[in-house]
Amino acid sequence: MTAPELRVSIQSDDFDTASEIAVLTQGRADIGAIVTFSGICRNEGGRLKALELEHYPGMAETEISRIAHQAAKRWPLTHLTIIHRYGMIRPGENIVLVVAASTHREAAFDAAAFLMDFLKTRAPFWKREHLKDGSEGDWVEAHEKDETSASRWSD
Amino acid sequence: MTAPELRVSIQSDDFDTASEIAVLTQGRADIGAIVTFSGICRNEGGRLKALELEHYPGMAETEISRIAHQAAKRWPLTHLTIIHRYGMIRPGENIVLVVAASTHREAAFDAAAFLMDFLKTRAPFWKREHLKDGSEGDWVEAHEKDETSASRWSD
Amino acid sequence: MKLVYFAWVRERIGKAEEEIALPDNVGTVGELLAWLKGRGDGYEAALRHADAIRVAIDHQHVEHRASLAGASEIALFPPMTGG
Amino acid sequence: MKLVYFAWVRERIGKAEEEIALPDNVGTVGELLAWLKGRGDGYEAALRHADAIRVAIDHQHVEHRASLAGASEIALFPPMTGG
Repeated sequence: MTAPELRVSIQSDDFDTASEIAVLTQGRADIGAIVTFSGICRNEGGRLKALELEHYPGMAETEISRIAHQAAKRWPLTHLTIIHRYGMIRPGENIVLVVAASTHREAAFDAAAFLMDFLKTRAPFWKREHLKDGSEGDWVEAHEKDETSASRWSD
Repeated sequence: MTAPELRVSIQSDDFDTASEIAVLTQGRADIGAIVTFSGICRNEGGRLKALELEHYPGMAETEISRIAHQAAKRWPLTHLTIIHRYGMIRPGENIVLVVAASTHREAAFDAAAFLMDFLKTRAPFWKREHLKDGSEGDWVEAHEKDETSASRWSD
Repeated sequence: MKLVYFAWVRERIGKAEEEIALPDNVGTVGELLAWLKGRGDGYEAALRHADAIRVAIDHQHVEHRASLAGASEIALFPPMTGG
Repeated sequence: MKLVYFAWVRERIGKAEEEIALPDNVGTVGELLAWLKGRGDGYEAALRHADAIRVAIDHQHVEHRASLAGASEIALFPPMTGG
């Protein structure tokens, strides 16, 4: 199986999901299935002004690339894109994007879900809330169930 | 749980995945996760000129809406879009799009995968190949494994 | 009663739809398939492996044991290959 | 050896990074956490529940039983909440 094209970007700027998909399909006719996951900042019932994402520069790239390579080894993918933002992110804005392309839909679905489970539990990012009333909110707590989701992929 | 916004379209025209996603996120800040599935016509190693999709008008809409409502009952979704094309579709063009939006990623992933499994096995569409050499190819055969995929959702 | 055919079922039978009057002893989908099969070579070719044929009554998938009572449009087609 | 801190570990310790010289009897990640905890109130607050602290050596996640031998950058942080 040929190695998929891989694109990993850790950036503060917003990105355009549409053009990330377009880039992938342009001039190719061997891709049968594309699954995308977009993680978007919620307003949490209106009380949130922004999420601040702190990250560990250097390790974030390394760790996400490592996860991407694991997915590429496990499923027959033609392309994999992972973009993760850091810095201040307002409600409605993108936080993370995963695009998995394959000839078959199961591989694209599984790879995208796998990547998200591992981004949640292994990528060195931490979210803190900034509230509408101007106060600095708490650090978001990790969820036990994210660990459980990630553990389902071990075989 | 509130019923999700639902959009089902059976059409011969191509569609724009990007604007389908954009429509959904515009002016909303309660969506945390969007999963999209795009099914794209492959060229099958270069031998395919086009896929012709025959469908059963009337039943296609009814059956896809039924599947969409099942997904909406089963997972907490804020939005669901299903577009399925019919007619002549060339390699690289879209065949089908599913967009599932939710506050949580598991619901969005599962709903999108569920919808695709049931579109494959329950939506009244039939693919026939048209070959590059000008000849009319065969009707595409149904895969046993699509039935198996669909059966994993029965509980 | 209206019968509609799709994909290779339509091609083998040689028409997309027809109106038929059912004999009294045809009460289920399975009986309909068996009866249709005897109507000529095209029907015979289309319905040779009747088990594989999918049927919808008024736009709803049904099993072969389903009753035809009250049906106004019955569709016969191969396993679906959309998505 | 360089130590780097993130999120509330960074805030409680009151700095983002520091250079330290390890005592000879600190050979594993677990021993490092225990030793750091005794260095003052900020460290004590950050490392009170040491089991919950995640550690990376030179950009790789490691367990608390891992050896520090050869490490040049050690990172301490809470469970991750990206994605």
